[in-house]
Amino acid sequence: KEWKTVTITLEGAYAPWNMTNPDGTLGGFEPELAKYLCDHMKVECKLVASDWDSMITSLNAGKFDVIMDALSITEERKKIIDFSIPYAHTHAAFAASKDSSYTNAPGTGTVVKMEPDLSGGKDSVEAMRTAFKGATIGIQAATVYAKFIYDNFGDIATIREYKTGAERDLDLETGRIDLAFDDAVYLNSAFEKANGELAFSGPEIGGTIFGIGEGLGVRQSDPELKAMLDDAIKAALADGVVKELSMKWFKTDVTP
Amino acid sequence: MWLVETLGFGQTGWGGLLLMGALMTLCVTLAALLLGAVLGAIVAAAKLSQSRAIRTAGGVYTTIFRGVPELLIIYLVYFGGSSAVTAIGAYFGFEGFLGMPSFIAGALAVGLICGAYQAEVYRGAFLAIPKGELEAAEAIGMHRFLRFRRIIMPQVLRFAIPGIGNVWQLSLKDSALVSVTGLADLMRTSQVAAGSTRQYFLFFIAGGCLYLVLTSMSDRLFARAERRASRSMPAGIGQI
Amino acid sequence: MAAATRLSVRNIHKSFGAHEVLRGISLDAHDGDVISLLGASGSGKSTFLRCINLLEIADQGEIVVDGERIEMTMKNGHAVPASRKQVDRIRAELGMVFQSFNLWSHMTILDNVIEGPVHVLKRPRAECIAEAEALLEKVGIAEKRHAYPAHLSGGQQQRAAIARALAMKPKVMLFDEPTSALDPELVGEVLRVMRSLAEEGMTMLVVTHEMGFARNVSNRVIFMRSGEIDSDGPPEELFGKGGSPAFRQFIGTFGK
Amino acid sequence: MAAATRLSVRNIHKSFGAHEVLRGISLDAHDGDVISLLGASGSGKSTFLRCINLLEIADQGEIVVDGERIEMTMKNGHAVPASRKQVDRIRAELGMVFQSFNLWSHMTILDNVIEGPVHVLKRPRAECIAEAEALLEKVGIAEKRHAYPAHLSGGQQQRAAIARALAMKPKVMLFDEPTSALDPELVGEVLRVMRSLAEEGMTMLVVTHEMGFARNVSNRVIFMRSGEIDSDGPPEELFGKGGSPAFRQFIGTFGK
Amino acid sequence: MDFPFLFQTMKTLLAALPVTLGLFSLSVLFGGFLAILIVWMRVGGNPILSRFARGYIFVFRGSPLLIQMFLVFYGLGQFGFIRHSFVWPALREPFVCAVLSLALCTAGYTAEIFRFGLRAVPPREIEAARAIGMSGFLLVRRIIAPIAFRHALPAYSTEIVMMVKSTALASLVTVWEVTGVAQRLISQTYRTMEVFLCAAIIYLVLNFLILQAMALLEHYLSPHRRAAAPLVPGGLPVSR
Ligand SMILES: Nc1ncnc2c1ncn2[C@@H]1O[C@H](COP(=O)(O)OP(=O)(O)OP(=O)(O)O)[C@@H](O)[C@H]1O
Ligand SMILES: Nc1ncnc2c1ncn2[C@@H]1O[C@H](COP(=O)(O)OP(=O)(O)OP(=O)(O)O)[C@@H](O)[C@H]1O
Ligand SMILES: [Mg+2]
Ligand SMILES: [Mg+2]
Repeated sequence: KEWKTVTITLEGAYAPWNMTNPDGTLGGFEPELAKYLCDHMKVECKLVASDWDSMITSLNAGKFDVIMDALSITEERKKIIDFSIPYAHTHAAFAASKDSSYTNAPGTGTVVKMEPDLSGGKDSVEAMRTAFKGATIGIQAATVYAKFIYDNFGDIATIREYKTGAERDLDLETGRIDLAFDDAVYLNSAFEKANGELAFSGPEIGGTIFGIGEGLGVRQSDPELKAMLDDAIKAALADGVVKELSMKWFKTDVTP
Repeated sequence: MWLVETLGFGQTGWGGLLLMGALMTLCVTLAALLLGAVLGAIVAAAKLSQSRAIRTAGGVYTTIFRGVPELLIIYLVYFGGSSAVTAIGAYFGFEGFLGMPSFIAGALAVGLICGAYQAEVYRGAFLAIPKGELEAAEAIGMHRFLRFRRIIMPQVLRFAIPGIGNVWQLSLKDSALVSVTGLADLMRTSQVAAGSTRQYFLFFIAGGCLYLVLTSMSDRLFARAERRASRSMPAGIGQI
Repeated sequence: MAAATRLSVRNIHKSFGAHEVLRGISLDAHDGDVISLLGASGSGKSTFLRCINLLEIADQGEIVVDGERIEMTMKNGHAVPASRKQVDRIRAELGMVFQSFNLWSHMTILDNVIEGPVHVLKRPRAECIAEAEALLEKVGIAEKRHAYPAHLSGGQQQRAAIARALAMKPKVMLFDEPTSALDPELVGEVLRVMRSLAEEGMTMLVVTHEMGFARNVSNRVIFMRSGEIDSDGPPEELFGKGGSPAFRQFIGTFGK
Repeated sequence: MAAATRLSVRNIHKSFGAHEVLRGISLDAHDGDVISLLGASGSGKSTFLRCINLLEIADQGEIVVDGERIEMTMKNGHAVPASRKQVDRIRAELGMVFQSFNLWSHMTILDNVIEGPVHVLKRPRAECIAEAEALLEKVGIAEKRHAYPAHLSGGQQQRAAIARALAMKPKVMLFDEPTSALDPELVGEVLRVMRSLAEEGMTMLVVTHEMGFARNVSNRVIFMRSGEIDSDGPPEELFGKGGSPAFRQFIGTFGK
Repeated sequence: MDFPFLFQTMKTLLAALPVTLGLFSLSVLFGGFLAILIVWMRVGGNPILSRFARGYIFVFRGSPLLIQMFLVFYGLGQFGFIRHSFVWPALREPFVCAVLSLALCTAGYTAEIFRFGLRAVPPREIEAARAIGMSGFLLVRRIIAPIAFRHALPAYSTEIVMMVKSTALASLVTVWEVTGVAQRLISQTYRTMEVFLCAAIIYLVLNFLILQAMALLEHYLSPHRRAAAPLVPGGLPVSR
């Protein structure tokens, strides 16, 4: 199959990965990266915004061809869609309100790399368990982070699941919860909005424990498209475009 | 100043997008209400029918479309409808996916639900018509359709106006769920704006206010219709 | 008895639950007949009229209007009219004035009166309005023609109901206590109208408690008792010395 | 005129829109008075009764029940009763039988009758039931006590309405055409009941088209015309040779 | 069909049913009381209260529940004085907030429904009650409320069913009821249709039972509308 035009979807409401400008156009890290990828593949790209909840179902129903929405590559998702190679890889971390008793847990400001079996970070997890005993931790439901928190903190803390990170952040500010655990890049941008009320607590967690990063989602019946996208991403990584855009939008390097 | 800028119509203002969203919500709801009126009348007639089978069919319709969560119905119509269209397309030799336009899918789904509610409204209104007045119509030999047109319909409308007003409000808000079909309605636009700017309260309140503007306009319309329709009524319950 | 038989009712039975209200009523009415139907309250007079135009379905019996027998079939163990068309046609020839008036509350008095002629008989509207106004004039409520039923006095509503029935120019009229809410002057007026209709050949069945009417206007009196016809005959005879003891007791002081 | 004045009405005016229905009616009723209110249909008889117990608020005038003046105040340019309590208390002493019966459709006949005694007068239920059954017996519908109003004949509904009003044992009764739907035998029966009530000292105001009643039962006859009292006097006098020409025309044949 | 998966899904969803039922019953209960209060204010004759009630109904009927719930849960916490007041321990709890916003919302709708019921009470029957000296609460309790409630019942049962479905929004405030759990399952397994179908069956059964109960209540409350004898089996005694 010849690909002349490709329709790429994103939510358009997940700043700074992707967002909508007041004039209705899409902006952010991903739209700019998409432009580079499409130029490289020499295809015409159409960016459309769509609802997060129905995104994967819609992809398989043929409503569009590619999902580019900070979609983590996971085993479950691989069962029903294909992924390109990752174009970003972010760390995860705890955030706390600055005036709470859970701030500045040991390791704040450092990065710990862990494998899925925790190897490489068992000590930091232990340290955090001691520091966060009795806290209420807010997480976004059905994320890779949820499983990590349940497995390692379920017995010492109260866990509350939110449908979106934004709602959880609001509760973190009002003090309904003491800690939030999420993507560090995402949290960083939340801190900006919170006027310095929030800060990281404990180390940033990297490595492969939360997967290999964020990739583009495509239908399993479109292997040619996947190959084209893989090529383009490799080129973008090699050109340093990803790093450049990352520094622009995230103020940190998310290159995998 | 900052508020005016964020919600205004300038370069950095979200006013235009929000208004477009409100317009989309209005269009989906209007289309759904019209479709629902037709379905509702048919289903109400079925539920009032002499035949037990037809009555049961009407009952099944209203139970399902009132009883199943709206979101699922929208999913079913949108994705189920698309696969049906695709299958039909394949039969005629079209390759690949054929979509059901988002607007049609959304309006169809909300219309199906709205039809179930309207059916109940019409049924209730029919039962409120004084029995004697129907007998009087029969007694001068009005045939069924004529009786329906001249005696039942005007009175059903009279009794149903507040109920239709209620259904309108419900549908206005059910239409917030059509965003899963990719339509940029008012609710989704508010959420997109909130997510893009992280001004959650600002945009949720703005969206809520726009909904209130929509309902206040329709409220006024329904109130006028109600006043007109109840000219012939005695004073009502007056002072309690 | 040379006049044609307009209405013929054979052996009508009707029960409400266990209560048998009509136990075999038969009756023949000819052109120009004015038949008074007398009987104690609750003796089934209204029910009988309602059975004739099929507002109640008799459990048993036969109704023939103008030589045409109303066909019945059985459905789910109940007798129902076989043809709706036939019923509608016959009903248009049977006028009815209800005991409780049953005016259409959403229409003005004038609209109530022209409704049947315009929409059932499909006659020109202007013509019907002219006739309706004449009728309303005749019963003395012309100035109320644009009022709604809820704003009329009891007697005014009753006269509107009479005008509505007459506007259909039926061949047979069924009156259910048409003068109950009227003052003596109006009673005289309405009786005059009815007498002139009888002279024009209309057949009338009148349920009444007005002995003056039964005696002076009707040419036949039927006295119902416990769902059966107790006495039947010309008024001179019944009010003279004919009629059963029950009838004599019923008319009480009036008979003396 | 030694008997106490039970009801005194002064100069009542009432308009519906531009139509002035009552133009200054005054009336005094004493213990045991039975006053017949005659008048053409639409002359304002029902409206007058409804003004007395404040179902319509008169535009002008004064009402005194049992020596107690009903206080009015102005509110938004309309006269309204000053004290609800007073109105309720007075209404409980004023019985009313409506022209259109107005039975409560969601209650059986028995429940209709005991409703007032049990819930307004707060009398023991068992006692009220016994009395109600006696009353229903008296008006001849005891066997219908568990039926709903919609399942009764016109005359039965009217008798139920009479029983309901009597069950309150009011000092003054307002009857609006209480025998319009009754057969002559029952009319005689009801008149007998009313006569015995009068003998027990109840004051009654009776709108009627029954000249026999006006002449034989009442001790005073009032003839209303165009919203004013046209003739007023004892029946012997009016039905004799008193009364205005209009009254003579009104009673028509009956007067002869 | 993957029956083991469906079975497992059903089991997971049913575990959340008590939460749904709790949200539903508490909010219908409190919403009902609140609605009565609001109707009383609305028709009671006091212009200030009436205006307030109108405003209340307008706002809570006119804006999406999603926004209301968001503002109640996340919005109230933004105010320091609320966070430091005695209500905070209660408002801190997601379940309390969910019930609160559901009840506030349904009260607006229910108030309108009850008001339409009031309008259907025959003025003549109210007059008859006034004439024997009934007024105020007694009149309402004995005559107006029974008739009005009977009239409002079809619309009210619709509203109750709506409430069952509205509880689905509570997952927004971290109360994980059936729909929320279903959505979580979907984002873990991506088997949208199967999971939603299971959820739909739960709601359908629940709502079917509720509608059936309401129909029974309707039947029980309207002996005066039925024919004297059970001669017309289930048929409509209005016209033939
Ligand atoms: N729908 C009904 N259900 C049950 N019983 C009924 C119904 N309609 C009438 N009845 C009963 O049937 C009997 C006859 O009623 P009908 O109305 O025919 O009396 P009627 O002769 O017209 O009396 P009236 O002179 O008081 O109007 C009454 O006892 C009444 O209670
Ligand atoms: N609610 C109303 N609105 C407007 N006009 C009304 C209203 N009620 C009564 N009227 C008018 O007032 C006049 C008097 O009515 P009322 O019912 O008092 O007459 P009535 O003397 O009782 O007559 P009847 O003997 O026919 O019952 C009538 O002309 C009627 O049309
Ligand atoms: Mg009758
Ligand atoms: Mg009157």
